[in-house]
Amino acid sequence: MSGAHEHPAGPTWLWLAAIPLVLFLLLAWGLVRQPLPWQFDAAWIPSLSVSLAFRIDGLSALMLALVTGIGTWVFVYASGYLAHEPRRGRLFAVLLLFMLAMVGAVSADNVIVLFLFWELTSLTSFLLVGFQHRRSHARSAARQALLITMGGGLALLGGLTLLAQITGSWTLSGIVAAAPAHLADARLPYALLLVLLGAFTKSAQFPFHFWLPNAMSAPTPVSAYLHSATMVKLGIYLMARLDAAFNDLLLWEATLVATGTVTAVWAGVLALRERDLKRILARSTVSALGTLTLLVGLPNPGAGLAVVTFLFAHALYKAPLFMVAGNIDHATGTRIIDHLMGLRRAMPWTAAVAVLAGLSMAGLPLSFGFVAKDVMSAAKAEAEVLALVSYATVFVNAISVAVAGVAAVRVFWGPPETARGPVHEVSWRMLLPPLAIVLLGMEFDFVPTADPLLLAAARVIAPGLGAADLSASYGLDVLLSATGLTVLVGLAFFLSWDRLHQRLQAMHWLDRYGPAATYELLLRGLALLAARQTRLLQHGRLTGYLRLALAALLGMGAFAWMNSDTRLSLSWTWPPQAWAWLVAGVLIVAGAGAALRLRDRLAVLMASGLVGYGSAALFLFAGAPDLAFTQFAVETVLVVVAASVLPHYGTGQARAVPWHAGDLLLAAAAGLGTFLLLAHLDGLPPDTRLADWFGANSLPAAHGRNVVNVIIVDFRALDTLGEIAVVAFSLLAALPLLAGLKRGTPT
Amino acid sequence: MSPRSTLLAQSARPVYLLLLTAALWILLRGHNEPGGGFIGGLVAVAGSSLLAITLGTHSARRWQPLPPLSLAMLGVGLALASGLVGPVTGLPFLTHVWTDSGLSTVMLFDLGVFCAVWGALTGYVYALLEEG
Amino acid sequence: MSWLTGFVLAAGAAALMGFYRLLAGPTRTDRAVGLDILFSVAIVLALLAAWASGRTVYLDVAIGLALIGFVATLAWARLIQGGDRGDRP
Amino acid sequence: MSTLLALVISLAVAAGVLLLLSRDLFRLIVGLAVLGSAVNLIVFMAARPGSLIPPVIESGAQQLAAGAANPLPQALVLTAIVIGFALLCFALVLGAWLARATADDDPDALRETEPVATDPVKPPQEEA
Amino acid sequence: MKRLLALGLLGINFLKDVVTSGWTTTLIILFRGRSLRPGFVRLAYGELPDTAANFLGALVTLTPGTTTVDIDLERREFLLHLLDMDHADATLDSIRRDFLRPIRILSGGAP
Amino acid sequence: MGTRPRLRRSVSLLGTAALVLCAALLLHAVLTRGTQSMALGNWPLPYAIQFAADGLSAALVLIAAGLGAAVLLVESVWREGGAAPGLHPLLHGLLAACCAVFLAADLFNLYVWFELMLIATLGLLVLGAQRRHAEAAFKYFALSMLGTLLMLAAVGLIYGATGQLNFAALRAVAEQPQLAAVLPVYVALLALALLLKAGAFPLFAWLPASYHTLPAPVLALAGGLLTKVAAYVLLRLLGDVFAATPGVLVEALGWLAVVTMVTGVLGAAYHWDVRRILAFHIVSQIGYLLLGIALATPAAAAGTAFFLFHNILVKANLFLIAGLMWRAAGHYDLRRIGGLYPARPLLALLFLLSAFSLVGVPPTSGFWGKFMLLREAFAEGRYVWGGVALAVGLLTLYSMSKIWLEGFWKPHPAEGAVLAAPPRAAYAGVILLSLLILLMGVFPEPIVHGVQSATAQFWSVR
Amino acid sequence: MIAIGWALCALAILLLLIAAAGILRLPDALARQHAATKAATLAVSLFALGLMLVAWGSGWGWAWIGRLALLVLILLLTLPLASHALARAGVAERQQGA
Ligand code: NA
Ligand code: NA
Repeated sequence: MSGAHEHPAGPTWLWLAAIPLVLFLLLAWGLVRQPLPWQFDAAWIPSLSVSLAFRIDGLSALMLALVTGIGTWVFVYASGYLAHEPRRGRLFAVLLLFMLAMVGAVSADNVIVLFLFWELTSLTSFLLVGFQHRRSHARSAARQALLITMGGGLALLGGLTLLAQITGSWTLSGIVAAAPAHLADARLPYALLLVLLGAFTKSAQFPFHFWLPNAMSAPTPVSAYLHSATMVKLGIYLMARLDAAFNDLLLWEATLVATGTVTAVWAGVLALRERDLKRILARSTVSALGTLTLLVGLPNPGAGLAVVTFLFAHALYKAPLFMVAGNIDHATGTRIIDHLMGLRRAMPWTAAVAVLAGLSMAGLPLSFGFVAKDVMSAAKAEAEVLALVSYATVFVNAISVAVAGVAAVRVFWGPPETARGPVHEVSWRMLLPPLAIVLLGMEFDFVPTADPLLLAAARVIAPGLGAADLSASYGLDVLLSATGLTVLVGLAFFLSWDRLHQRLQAMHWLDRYGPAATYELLLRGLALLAARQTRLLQHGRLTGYLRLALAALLGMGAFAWMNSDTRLSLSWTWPPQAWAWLVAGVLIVAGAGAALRLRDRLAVLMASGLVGYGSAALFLFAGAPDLAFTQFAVETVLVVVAASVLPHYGTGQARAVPWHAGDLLLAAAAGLGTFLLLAHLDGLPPDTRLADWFGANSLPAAHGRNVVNVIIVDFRALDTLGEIAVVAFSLLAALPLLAGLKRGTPT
Repeated sequence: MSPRSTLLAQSARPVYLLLLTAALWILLRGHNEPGGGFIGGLVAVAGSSLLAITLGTHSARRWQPLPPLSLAMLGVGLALASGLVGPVTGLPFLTHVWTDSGLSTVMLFDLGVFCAVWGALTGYVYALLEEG
Repeated sequence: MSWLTGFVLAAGAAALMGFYRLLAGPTRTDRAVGLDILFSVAIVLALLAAWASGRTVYLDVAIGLALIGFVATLAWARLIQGGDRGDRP
Repeated sequence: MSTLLALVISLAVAAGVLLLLSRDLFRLIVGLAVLGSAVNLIVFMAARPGSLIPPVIESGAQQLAAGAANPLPQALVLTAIVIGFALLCFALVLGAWLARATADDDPDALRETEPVATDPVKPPQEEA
Repeated sequence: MKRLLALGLLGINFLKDVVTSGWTTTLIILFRGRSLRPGFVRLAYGELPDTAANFLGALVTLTPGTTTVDIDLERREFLLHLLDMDHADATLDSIRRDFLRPIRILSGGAP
Repeated sequence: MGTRPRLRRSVSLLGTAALVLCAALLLHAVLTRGTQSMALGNWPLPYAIQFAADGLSAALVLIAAGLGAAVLLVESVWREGGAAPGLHPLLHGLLAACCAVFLAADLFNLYVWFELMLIATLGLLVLGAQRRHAEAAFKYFALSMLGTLLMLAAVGLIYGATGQLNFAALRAVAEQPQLAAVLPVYVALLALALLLKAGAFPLFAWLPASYHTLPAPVLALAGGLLTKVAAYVLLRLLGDVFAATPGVLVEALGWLAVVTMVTGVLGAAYHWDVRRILAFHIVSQIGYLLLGIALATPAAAAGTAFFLFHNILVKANLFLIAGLMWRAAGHYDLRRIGGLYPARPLLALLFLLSAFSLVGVPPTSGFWGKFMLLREAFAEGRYVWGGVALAVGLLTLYSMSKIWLEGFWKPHPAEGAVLAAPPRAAYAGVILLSLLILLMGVFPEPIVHGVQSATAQFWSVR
Repeated sequence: MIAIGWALCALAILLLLIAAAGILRLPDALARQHAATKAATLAVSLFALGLMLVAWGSGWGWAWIGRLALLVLILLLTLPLASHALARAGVAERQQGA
């Protein structure tokens, strides 16, 4: 990636940035011209109540602004970053597809349409993470991201479907509107847990957080765009959107607050274990996502504002920081912070961006201060829990100060690394985007251009939010007091980074027992389970297959028998022809039994032929001369065929029947089952309407006296047509085998 | 003992002709008495097998109108064709038609059955008997 | 039990004896011989069915049996004469 | 009456099952043939056999005599017999081919398409 | 005319032999069983067209107690299997007398 | 026969084209004029054998015909394992039998067509005339025969109990109270036979033992159609003809479906041969179909039908794609191939589409089928069934990603391996099917509406 | 006439039983072959003759008599072939065994 091999230039694809730019401008123009929300609805699959329903309110607009705004700069950055990448065309195509998917996901109102775009972002993310697919690490990271986010996506589908069925609406707005009336529905907790599973996986919440750092094997523009600024926020977005409906639900609040807190803290700790700059940033992103989840979970309206503000701010500083990491990687060929020192002279512009973004990151607590105050005042009874949460936020915040220090200070200051060759600043296309984004972020801090949008977004989450709350949140005193504490702790973390790192790195049990290890364990377990099942069910032994199939058929047949109203009826009348049946029956049974006892194959064949001869004899005394004749003739021709095929079966002796007890049991069960079925049939009165009609119409209408034959060639001639097709095809099918036998040595 | 029996060799052809005659007879009267295409076909197979066993498959093939597979396919084709008379006249598939002289597509159909059985099964018999 | 029934049972007894030969061998020719008598029994049974039902259709079955039954015996004889390949490929 | 036939058919089915599981290629096919015959008899039982009068309209009569056997199951069984026979012929040839190619008559030795698993995660490679 | 007579004679002889040797065979089965001594004999048939030889072989086979195993057209002899070797000569005599002679006449040869 | 392969291929292709045309006309007739029925031989019903085409069966005939056309198109350039004269007749026989099953409204006639399917498949299996082909055919035969015999016995018993074979007549008779109590055992036997033919747990051993030995185009047709035909018949019989089957049996079917789904994907997870992986996924997908049947509502029947359409096309397409992978990379074993993504991007794209359709990612055809089933499972309170269906989707994703990672992304294990170019016409067949899949995914409304109205009367007795 | 027919039939059945006993009692395959093919087939023919008489006496007509005569003819025509083939098989098998 560091440009060791120069590739022919080709198109830079810089112009692609115009697409998000145009979309961004359209959005801005729209926001000025047209009050929110904007709605669009077109029929798609009315039979499934799936319509192309889109609804853009404040929250959607905020997300759209991020997606298209940051998207514009990411495309510019990528055109520089990938200038030497020969297959960048594909990457740009997927990136563009991703952007469109994001646009769709955050504007969709119909839950199925939302799900569609949601999955599309997972898919494109998969392709982008695996861009360096020649490396096995990239492949497995891509697969991990795919399995976790799409797995969560499936849960989301289940959850959304349930939600829709509970509320009777297939649109998000409809669900949010109708939900309060259905809070007592017993299905609701499951629906919400499923939805949250989807959101948590997408937004890398504990215990699904580990895919995000691994996804850093994607090229940096992708990391900056998908895995920090936009896609990972999709889960937050969905939770925030549903929060208006489920805010008062304890389950909702508890799950979100707990998960968010654990994620934020844990990711902060893990950030300290990393040496790779991008992975450090990724951990801190997870931490920020945890904070966002926690904020969504908090019940008071102010938290809603905090969510949107933090979400917005995070995107504006984290994307530039990723680009900084990318620039360093690009220039030096490494991202390991131990090898990165004093780069500020070689890369002054990058250093400047890093400092500005780091400041923003460290100076963020405006939202936290706000939250802390609001939380303390709003909730009184649950003081201890919430106190814990607020301690956690201080810790998390301090970590982000430390991370900002690492990214913005540590790598640029200090003595330059001498072991490496000369390092040059990167091209303008890789400098301008982070600089622009970070400056934009500062502009929003000082000039509240974005305030209306943020407020509109916050009101989607917390409809009760008043205009006053916004200004209150910017109270300088709170800001300062909170900042003071966190900066102090953060500074301590920053200074003791290496010592903390070594201490944490030594805790190998974290690698062994963490969720990431669990994921690997599950994958291995799946393979082992599959192997075990294969040995059990696909062992390759035909007799075993037959045994299992017979046992299953018998068992399931018995189940059906038990569960239906069956009665047995055995009649023991003994008409004269029954003596003939007895003779035939003895032949049948004796033949079948002898086939078991005999060893000479020829004799086995003869004995089994008796079953046919016996049947024919039976037919003779049951008014079926045609059948008897056919059966006799078939047995005769069978003898001819079998006698000519028998020599191919090797020695004349067949294997002795092993007489396994289990097989005997199966056979006995099969026999008993047959007997019961026939006895059952005997109890039913025969319905001869078809036979009567055939008998009455055979001669007058079909000109034949032999009713069986008339049925065969006329009344049910189609059966016969199929049957002779089977006969003819049986020869056709056997031709290759016959040819092989004729050659003498089949291969 | 001579390797081949002259008694069997000499009686095979007349008996074959007898069997074939019987087969055709069974085929033709099957509509009114026991018999029909299947049984007729099976009897013909027995006849051809007799020839193949006693005189070899070469003469058995010579005494059959078509090679086995072709005969079998012709049989299926005949049966299909007899069924197509209906659709041509706007009636459902397999609607049989009778002429005043007693001829009918039923006979064609049954002949198809006969040929299919005769062809397919003799195909097996010949191929198996003439190995190596 | 009528006379016809007696005939049927007697034919059945003959069939069983043939079946015993089939089972006991010891040579393959013995088995074929055992099977051959079953043809005769079958024809007798067809005749008995005709007699019992008063229908000639069963006579046709008997004729058909007589026509093709011996072909099976010829096939067995050929197999026995040809013998087993014995050797495995 | 039908108890007798039911008993006969059941015994044939039991024997067929044992043949099927007897671990001999040829006996397995024979077992299927026996089962096939038994099933044909089951279908035939649908007619509640009992009449000796064949379903053939006597000369002079215009329709089938009352009390004649039910012709429909007979037609069905006839079709089934011929189909089963065609399949049996194919099976006998297939079995012979396999017996010669594998020089074995154990159906459980047919392992070329499903080789024995050795490695629990990555099964053995095979030629294709 | 002579041939017609021969044919009639042959038919009568055949029926007679079927009945008598049928009876002998029945007795053999019923009373001699295991102590029986079956065996092979050769019977030269002399001047006779091939078809007639085959016909004779078939007739011999039809008669209980004797079966034609082989007809050697080169050496003009039958290989017969006899159920009862103890009366082999009588059996061969009756074959020559009852069957061979009329068939010679039938096929146009000297008796 | 056998001497002029080009003529044979042309005739064969023309025949399929004619079949497609007829099927399209039939579907058109059904859509404009309602259910089409033909009493064969012009005898009155229920005495004659009936062919009946409602929206469901007509659509299936069209899909089968289209699949046949695509497969024959691919076959025309394939030449795997030499030119076998029996191939085209057998393929046509198989296709004809499948179409006949879709149309037949007569129990015994159904059995006959299943037999034709069986023998045609056996013929196709042994065409290669190698040992593995014969082994596959033998296992297929031995196990399938159990199903065939059971089916015949059940048909006989049902006739014996009801005196009827025609579907409409059976439907009328089965509702009679004295039969409603005793018929279910026989119907259950018939269902068991069909479950074996469909490859349900634990009756599927024949499938992974045999399918992978077929040449790719044949495999596409067999893998696409065979088990699905049985599933269709099961839907038709349980949902339409014998809708009064007791709930406990139908519920048992649902649990069987669940186990089938799981064992299918687990079986696939073990394997590294693309065809084997896909073969086991057939089993898993059959589980979905059985689930849809077991839900026993018209909406679930509609979902089952949609899933059926989708699955036939996607499965066949994936097998064709596997064939193309083999042509390009030289092997079916994922451990021996690689590098297809950079070398054959079009193939990669086509695979992704079908793979994600199999997983059920929107907006592919597979999603709508799964969604319809999931929705109905939840609506019926079958949360475990629906949940397992979702989880199995994840495991399907696992297998598909394995193929993608190993076959497409991973570099080819042989240093400097040059990938071959599969024939263009083969691509044409795959693209044709892919377009259908895409179309079904993006514009599903007509099909959804169609299956909903075709199955509106299903399970009406319950 | 009917009575004679009956008697012939009874005799034929007896002969059939004796033939069957023959294949149990006679010493080797070739000897048993005599009983199975000839004795049994002749017994069948005799039965057919008996039935012919019964049919004649009962006035069942030529449909019966003609068919039965045809049966006897066919039996006499095919019997030597089966018997001859079996004998050859027996001899061949004996030679193989030696
Ligand atoms: Na909240
Ligand atoms: Na809130």
